[in-house]
Amino acid sequence: MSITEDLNPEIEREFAAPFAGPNLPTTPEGGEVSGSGSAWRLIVRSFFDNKLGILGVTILVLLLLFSFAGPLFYHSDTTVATYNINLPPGPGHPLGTDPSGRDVLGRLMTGGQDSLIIGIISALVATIIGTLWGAISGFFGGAVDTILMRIVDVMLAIPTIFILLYLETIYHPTVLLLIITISIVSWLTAARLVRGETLSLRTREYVRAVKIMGGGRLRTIVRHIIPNTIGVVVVQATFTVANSILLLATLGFLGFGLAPPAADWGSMLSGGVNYIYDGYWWLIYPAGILIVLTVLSFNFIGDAMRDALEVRLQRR
Amino acid sequence: MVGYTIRRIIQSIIVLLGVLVIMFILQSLLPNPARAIVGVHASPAVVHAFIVQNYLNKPFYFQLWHYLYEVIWQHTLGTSYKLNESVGSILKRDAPKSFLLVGVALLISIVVAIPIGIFQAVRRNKASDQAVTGLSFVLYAMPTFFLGELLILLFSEYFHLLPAEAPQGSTVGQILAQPTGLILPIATLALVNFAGYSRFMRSSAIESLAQDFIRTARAKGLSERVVLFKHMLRNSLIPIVTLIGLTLPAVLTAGLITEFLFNFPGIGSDYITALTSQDYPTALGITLIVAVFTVLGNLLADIAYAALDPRVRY
Amino acid sequence: MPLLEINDLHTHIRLRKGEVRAVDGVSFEVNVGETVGLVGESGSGKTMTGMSVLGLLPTGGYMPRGEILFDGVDLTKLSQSQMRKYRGNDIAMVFQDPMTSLNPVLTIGDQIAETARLHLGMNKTDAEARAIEVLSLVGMPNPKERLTYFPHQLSGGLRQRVMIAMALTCDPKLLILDEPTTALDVTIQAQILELLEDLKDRLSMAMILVTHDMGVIAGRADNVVVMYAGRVAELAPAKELFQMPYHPYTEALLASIPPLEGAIPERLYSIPGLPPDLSTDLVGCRFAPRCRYVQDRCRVEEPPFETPDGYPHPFTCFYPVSAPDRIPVKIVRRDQALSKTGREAIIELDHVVKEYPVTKGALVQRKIGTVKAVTDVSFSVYRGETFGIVGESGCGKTTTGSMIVGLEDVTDGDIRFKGKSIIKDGGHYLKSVRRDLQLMFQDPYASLDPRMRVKDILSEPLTIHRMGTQRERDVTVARLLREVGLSPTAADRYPHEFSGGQRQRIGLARALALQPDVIVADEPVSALDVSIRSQVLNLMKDLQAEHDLTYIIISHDLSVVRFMADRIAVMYLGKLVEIGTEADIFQRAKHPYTHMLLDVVPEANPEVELAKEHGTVRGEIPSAITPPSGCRFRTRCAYAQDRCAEELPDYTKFGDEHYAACFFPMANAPRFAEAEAVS
Amino acid sequence: GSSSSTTKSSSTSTSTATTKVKGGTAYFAEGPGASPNYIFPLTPSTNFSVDNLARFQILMYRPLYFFGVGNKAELNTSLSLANTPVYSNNNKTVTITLKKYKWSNGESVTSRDVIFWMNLLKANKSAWAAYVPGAFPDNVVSYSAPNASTVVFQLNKSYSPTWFTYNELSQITPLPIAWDRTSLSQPAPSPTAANLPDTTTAGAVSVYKFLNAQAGDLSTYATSPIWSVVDGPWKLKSFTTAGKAVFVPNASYSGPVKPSLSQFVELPFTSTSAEFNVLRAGNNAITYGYLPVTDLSQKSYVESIGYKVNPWIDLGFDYWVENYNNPTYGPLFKQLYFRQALQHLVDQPAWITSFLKGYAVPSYSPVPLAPANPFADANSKTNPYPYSVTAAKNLLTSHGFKLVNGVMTCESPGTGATNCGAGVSRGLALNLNLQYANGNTSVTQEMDAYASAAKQAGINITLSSASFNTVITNAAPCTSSQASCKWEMENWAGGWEYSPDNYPSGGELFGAGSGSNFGSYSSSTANSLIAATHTSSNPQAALNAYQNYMVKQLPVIYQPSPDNSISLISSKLGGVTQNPYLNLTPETWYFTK
Ligand SMILES: Nc1ncnc2c1ncn2[C@@H]1O[C@H](COP(=O)(O)OP(=O)(O)OP(=O)(O)O)[C@@H](O)[C@H]1O
Ligand SMILES: Nc1ncnc2c1ncn2[C@@H]1O[C@H](COP(=O)(O)OP(=O)(O)OP(=O)(O)O)[C@@H](O)[C@H]1O
Ligand SMILES: [Mg+2]
Ligand SMILES: [Mg+2]
Repeated sequence: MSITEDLNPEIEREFAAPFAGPNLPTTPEGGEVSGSGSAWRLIVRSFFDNKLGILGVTILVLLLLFSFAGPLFYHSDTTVATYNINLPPGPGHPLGTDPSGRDVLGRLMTGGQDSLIIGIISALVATIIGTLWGAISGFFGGAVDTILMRIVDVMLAIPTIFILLYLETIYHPTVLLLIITISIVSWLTAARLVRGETLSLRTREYVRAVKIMGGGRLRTIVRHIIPNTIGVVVVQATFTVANSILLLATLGFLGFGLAPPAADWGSMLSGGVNYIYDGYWWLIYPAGILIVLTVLSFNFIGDAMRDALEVRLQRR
Repeated sequence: MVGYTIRRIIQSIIVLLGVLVIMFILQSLLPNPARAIVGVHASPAVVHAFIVQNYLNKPFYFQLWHYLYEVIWQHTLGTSYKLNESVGSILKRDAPKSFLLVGVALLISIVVAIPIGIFQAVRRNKASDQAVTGLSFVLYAMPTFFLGELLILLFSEYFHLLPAEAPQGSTVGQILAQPTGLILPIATLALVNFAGYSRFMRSSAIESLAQDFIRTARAKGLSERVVLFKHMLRNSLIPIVTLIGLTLPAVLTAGLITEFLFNFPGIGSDYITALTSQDYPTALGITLIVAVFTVLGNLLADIAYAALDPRVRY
Repeated sequence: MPLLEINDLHTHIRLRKGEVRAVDGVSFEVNVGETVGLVGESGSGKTMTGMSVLGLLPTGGYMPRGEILFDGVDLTKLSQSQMRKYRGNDIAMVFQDPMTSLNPVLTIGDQIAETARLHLGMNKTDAEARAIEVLSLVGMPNPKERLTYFPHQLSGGLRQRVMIAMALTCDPKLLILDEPTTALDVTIQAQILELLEDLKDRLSMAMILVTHDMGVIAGRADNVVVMYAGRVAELAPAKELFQMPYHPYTEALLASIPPLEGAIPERLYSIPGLPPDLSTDLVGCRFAPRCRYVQDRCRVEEPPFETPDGYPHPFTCFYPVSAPDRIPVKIVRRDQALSKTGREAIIELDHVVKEYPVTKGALVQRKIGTVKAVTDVSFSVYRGETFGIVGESGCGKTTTGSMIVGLEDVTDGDIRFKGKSIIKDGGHYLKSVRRDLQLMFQDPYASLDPRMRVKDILSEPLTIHRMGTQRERDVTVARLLREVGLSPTAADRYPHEFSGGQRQRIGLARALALQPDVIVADEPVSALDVSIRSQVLNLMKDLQAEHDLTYIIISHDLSVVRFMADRIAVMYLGKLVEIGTEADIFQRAKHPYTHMLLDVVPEANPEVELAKEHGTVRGEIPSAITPPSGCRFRTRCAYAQDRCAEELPDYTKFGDEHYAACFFPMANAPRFAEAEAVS
Repeated sequence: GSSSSTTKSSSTSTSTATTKVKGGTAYFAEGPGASPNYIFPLTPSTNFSVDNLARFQILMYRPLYFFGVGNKAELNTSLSLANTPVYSNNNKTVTITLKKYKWSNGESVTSRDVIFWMNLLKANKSAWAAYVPGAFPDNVVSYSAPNASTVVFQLNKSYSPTWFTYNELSQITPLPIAWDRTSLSQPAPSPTAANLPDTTTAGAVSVYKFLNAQAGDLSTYATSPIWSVVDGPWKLKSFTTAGKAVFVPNASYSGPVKPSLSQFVELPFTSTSAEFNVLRAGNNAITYGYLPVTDLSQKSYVESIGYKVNPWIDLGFDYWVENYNNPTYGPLFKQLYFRQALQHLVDQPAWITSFLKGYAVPSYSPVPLAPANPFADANSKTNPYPYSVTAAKNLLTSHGFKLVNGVMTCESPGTGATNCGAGVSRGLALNLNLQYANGNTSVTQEMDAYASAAKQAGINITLSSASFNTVITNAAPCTSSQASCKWEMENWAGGWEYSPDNYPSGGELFGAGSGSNFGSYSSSTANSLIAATHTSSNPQAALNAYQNYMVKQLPVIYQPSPDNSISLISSKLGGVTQNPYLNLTPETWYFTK
């Protein structure tokens, strides 16, 4: 889990100048309104004020290009094993070959596809489950809340890796399975977070206003509660991607990653770590650095996004 | 307070029961461990005997019930399939060592993260803050095992300064007798945790610094030091305490990896061994004790929270 | 030599983008024993001026120009460590919100003693003794015991006393008070202001009183500094200023306050537009875009801050207001025909009770008591009238309003709308009349979904009630916006793109969308600046006339209620203590509580304020969980007798529509009756 | 591979003659997660492991017959407690004469001690790991001790003497009469006392219960009055439950080779890399460790810090299993041509050189080539199905398969010589799953290489990895209707080790319905050949017939058998032999100057 997202989000108290508009006598009585765009546009704008955020997006784009567009330009057969094992970087193999004689660079690309797909999709799934769970729990309260949150407590009391290892022992790790298992353990934080948000949103005047207008619960949840948790949720989702990729790496280390010829960076790294004394650096550092970069970029993005959201909150 | 504690304990017991239910459901999905336990050479009769003896042919709720019976009436946690020991005695032997490792690392990371976080908050967006931020981001982005391997490579392999292996021994005393061996595992774990805590401490301190009462304190003419350490510190510690409670599972997970990596004779290594050898009672016992400690940790965090924050009274 | 002399002070704050000129050439002086009031709209630089004196600027803040001479020493030249010797010692400050301004995790004893130890070099015991001393000075009951209390264990009023005690610890020569009573109830406000007055005299201090409340200034300040957009607009002795303001801004501010006595104007003056953004370059007079008297010169040339010949005090204006020009008060007495005869009671409350359970525990919730939020309240509201509910914080105003619109269930009793119970039939009737009962929320920030465009916000009630087609809804939205005085372009904007007043207009438009019969407005303007407040109040009045609305206005601000309401209910601790027409309440109030409220509201008239008898407020509001027996007000009532504790007073009729629940009704009229009504 | 490794290992015992010093402590690294935890020689299946038996119990409690001479897989007559058994009565009577050994409590090792073992075993056979119904001790009709040094077994039928000695008598460990009791508070009984509890079945059950319970209390191993009675060269000095065992010489050891070391220590490790980290760090924390296969390139480094690199080869062979009862592919696996095709894709020499750096023995047969043993015949020494993608392809195409979208697909079903074979339906494409045990890079490499080769032959193999235990659990014998019968190929990468069934006859491996026949291989020829190895009075002839058949028939897919471990032995340590049954004999070790 990301440590920072759970409690009070960091508040970078940037001063937000009070809203101002031109004050011409000819304006309507209530004054003129100047547009600064939707909340989202504002967020995007303040997001790009953040240097680390830009760096994060840049890294991520590069990683995506590397993994998904890379194979279009760099052709290598990463499915067939050869006996040219553990070759150091050289002609034909810019990053050498792995213990099964496959090209490391090519494998890093395909491994990147799997790692990113697993990381991103499982974070998405986890976030969706967590959001619904948290919103329902928080909105209905009472017994529903108690039961749903106890389940979360129970799951939280078991360290993630414990549940993961159990699940992985049952099935052969495939991309789908890894997505499912990582999702299963990753939705908890989102659920807690969204519940907290919902509890406070529930008492907001604009939510009460729906009742005054005669709107029902469904409308309240769908039109008002969930859209207003989106910001928090998106930030959380970003951190979840980072954590999923770390989890995936750890799983790989413990031998529960994707089986060859499929690859994920975590398994590649942990496979390479076996050769730590042999000076086969090309088996270790490229994968390691890619993992660190990916996690880093998502953390940067998440952090910048949270700050951007805070700015918006301040302006409200 | 007493009433609150009692209620929290009841709640914790319910959570632990939930943990057991989940674990037993998961276990019932796992392949029958009998063949793996008795080995390639064993005859089907032996396999069958093992199954019957360990109720592996019974539904999970029966097994759960039996386990509760063992826990409550027999005060054991079952017997390891592989280790010829009761799970209780494995835990009694190895859990203290693990909690030593995790505890010391946690303590160090907190003790270091708090002043650094405050320092960063005070020097916000200055070069020094950004340097520490960068460092903690990178540490945070590193898989634990990778960090550990790099430390081994650097300190044992390259400089020959520190042993690559944790101390061996069955008691905490024996572990403590070889302090150099503890440095790398503790450092690995502490660095991983430090990253998260310092980040959070920084935000928490920034938030506290923006509070009105800090302005009041300054308006009294107090020096910055007093403002920071008397007025701000306790307020920014409050969220950290809860955070520590919440991150316990993550810390324990990192502990598991660290133990495995450094051959530390604790429950983390036991857990991985147990799981790969399908020694379910041991794995379950360890999960349970970890859950107990997580729940307990959260309880303590809540109590510490109340101690730090006079507004909270249960 | 004045104690404090500020000359051409500039305080700027560097931001990531640009710079805010928060204080832009401010000069005034403060003498020993004198109170200088600093008034102005939000953002005019009042706080920043005060903080500049203490040298406590926000990150990025600096003072590029000007001097602050304190006892002859220029504070702007001092280093932070030299400044620290003054802070809390010679110059002390009291901040607005005592809850957030006190450290929640330290005892108040500790927080007070800290200053004594630091500046007076006292040891622990002496410092504690000093803390007890200053706490008794500010009238803290049982000061010794309270030393170990934490801020949250004290009520708001007591907390503010702690803040003041803390400021007084080192016998400061200058006390800066930044909105010291804004967060408090009028009754508590009166107590605190009296205390300050008293202390100032006793300790011969000088005070700077920062506030946006003209009433507070009127009674407490010797000199008043009116600030606008970082500059001083006008500086004058209080009496002079209120009698004859020269700066159009001062005039406008005064004119936009609803009067507490005399004739009730049909409309209030309101200043159009908003204050300028201080981070932009400002040319000419800063008030020019909003000024009634603006000339071309004002737009290009900045008027100096000086006392022109023939004028008694300085101001910053080329074209000062002259007596004949003054904003006319449109005195249209309210239609006297608005009596209940021939009018239908649209809302009727019948012995309504609301109790909230107080629970404890996370897993198993245990009830440990009930909050008696509303107890046995009955009244009727007639079609087309404006009904006001006033009372101190926590007296049950909001709860009553929420029950009327069906947002809260009643615990007991009945509420009828157009003669039919909205409670009894399981909500069926309520559902069908839902759209006729609308609520206008207090907080314009919180009541609009930040993720929706205004057009969606306004058409949402229509969508829910399946009213009209998409096109028709769009038309309705445009009409609503026009009605509340917003341009049609507003429809495509998000709430965060509006100012507070504009948002409140949107809130009002939403309440109107369903063409309701009744609108309950809970503190509709308490979050707004005076200038904006009058805009919204005027608008509400206009709309009422146009749509034949019935308003129920909830406010703790008596002047607002007086301006708006035909009839007024006074609540105290969940009970309705007095009800009557505006005149009944303001001129013929019978209940001691009503008297107390009326006595303490500050009025923007120094003469009235200075003539006021002090010390009418006693004690604090008791807990709503264990309210006093008999008459709930008896614990604070000067006339209470044994009977009040034993029996519950019934309502006594004093006029056509005038009732009060008191055994010993007041024979004299409240103070306001004395001033002759101009009609 | 094979020849080089044999020579390598033989060089060990004849290490350079240097000055022998008495005393010193040797540290032996236990395998990852494999530390001793059961001391009682009558070991239940959960604890029946090399770590408990060959590397722990045997140091203290000597078996009746000791196996392995140096690095040769043979009966070791000199280290055995008894002389070579004498078979008579048409191989139905076995007479055993004991040598003169002494227990550490001063009592002699007598025929009564063997009877004690037999009594316990008979009464508690189901608790014993090696028990197979019908086999030992069921096949012993009666046993008796005519005198203190003689034991006589009457068997229920004629058995091959070699088989019986290697597989059945090999399981016997004489137990001291001091153990013949049911509580710790009882005094140790006298060996001559009558009516000792083990003489009745009920008594034997309670003695077993008691001893098993004692064995469950790991913390008392070093201090128990029970376990301290030993007849082996070593005595336990201390034992931690984590698996660190410290041995000191048994002063009253009466056998031929007496320890020279003053202490022998076994150290536990969580992983091979943990072990290697420690070893590399130097400071002689490990005298006798091992080199993880992934770190083979570190050979010269470890040599530079004072270790000799010596492979330790055990008697066994390596393979993976196909599921003959798989509902889809089972019928195909039953076709010899298909098995041949699969076997042709295993490039044993290349795998051994590339992935195992030579530290492996090719497997062509259930009777291994190395270590040196008297069992393998010429037929087991050459691979009849060498690596050849074309051969594999040809086998498929000549049996009705055709490439469809790059995958071989059955086009001509039927039972004729050029058809796919019985039960193989048209359109069956060769998309197979192969699961292998993870944690071992060389296995991963091999499987990768295999899948690549198979792909070239038009066989699409989907690899997956799982823990050893998962693989072995998945590879359970099943019938085709069972849901658990979906598995196709499972490779637990451990093959089969001939220990404690020291005779490579594969009785439990390939017999129809036998316990370890995971793939449910079934052939009546094989059954009768196996039976012959158990009963024939001409053991070697029967064994030859059996291995010739198994080499050709491919009941499993053979793969290179990696050396049990690549030992790293401190160059200061002499006298080391690496027993093919993995028995540890530190009594022969000594330090040199
Ligand atoms: N920390 C800050 N950073 C940047 N600008 C600030 C900061 N604090 C105040 N300002 C700006 O300085 C100007 C003066 O603010 P100040 O707080 O003195 O106003 P005020 O008169 O006290 O208003 P209020 O009645 O709302 O308290 C405003 O334009 C405000 O936006
Ligand atoms: N949801 C609730 N649960 C428990 N108590 C409540 C709840 N809402 C209000 N109360 C209590 O009921 C009493 C009346 O509250 P209410 O909000 O009606 O007062 P108010 O007159 O509107 O005060 P204010 O001027 O502060 O808004 C208070 O003591 C309050 O604490
Ligand atoms: Mg202010
Ligand atoms: Mg209210």
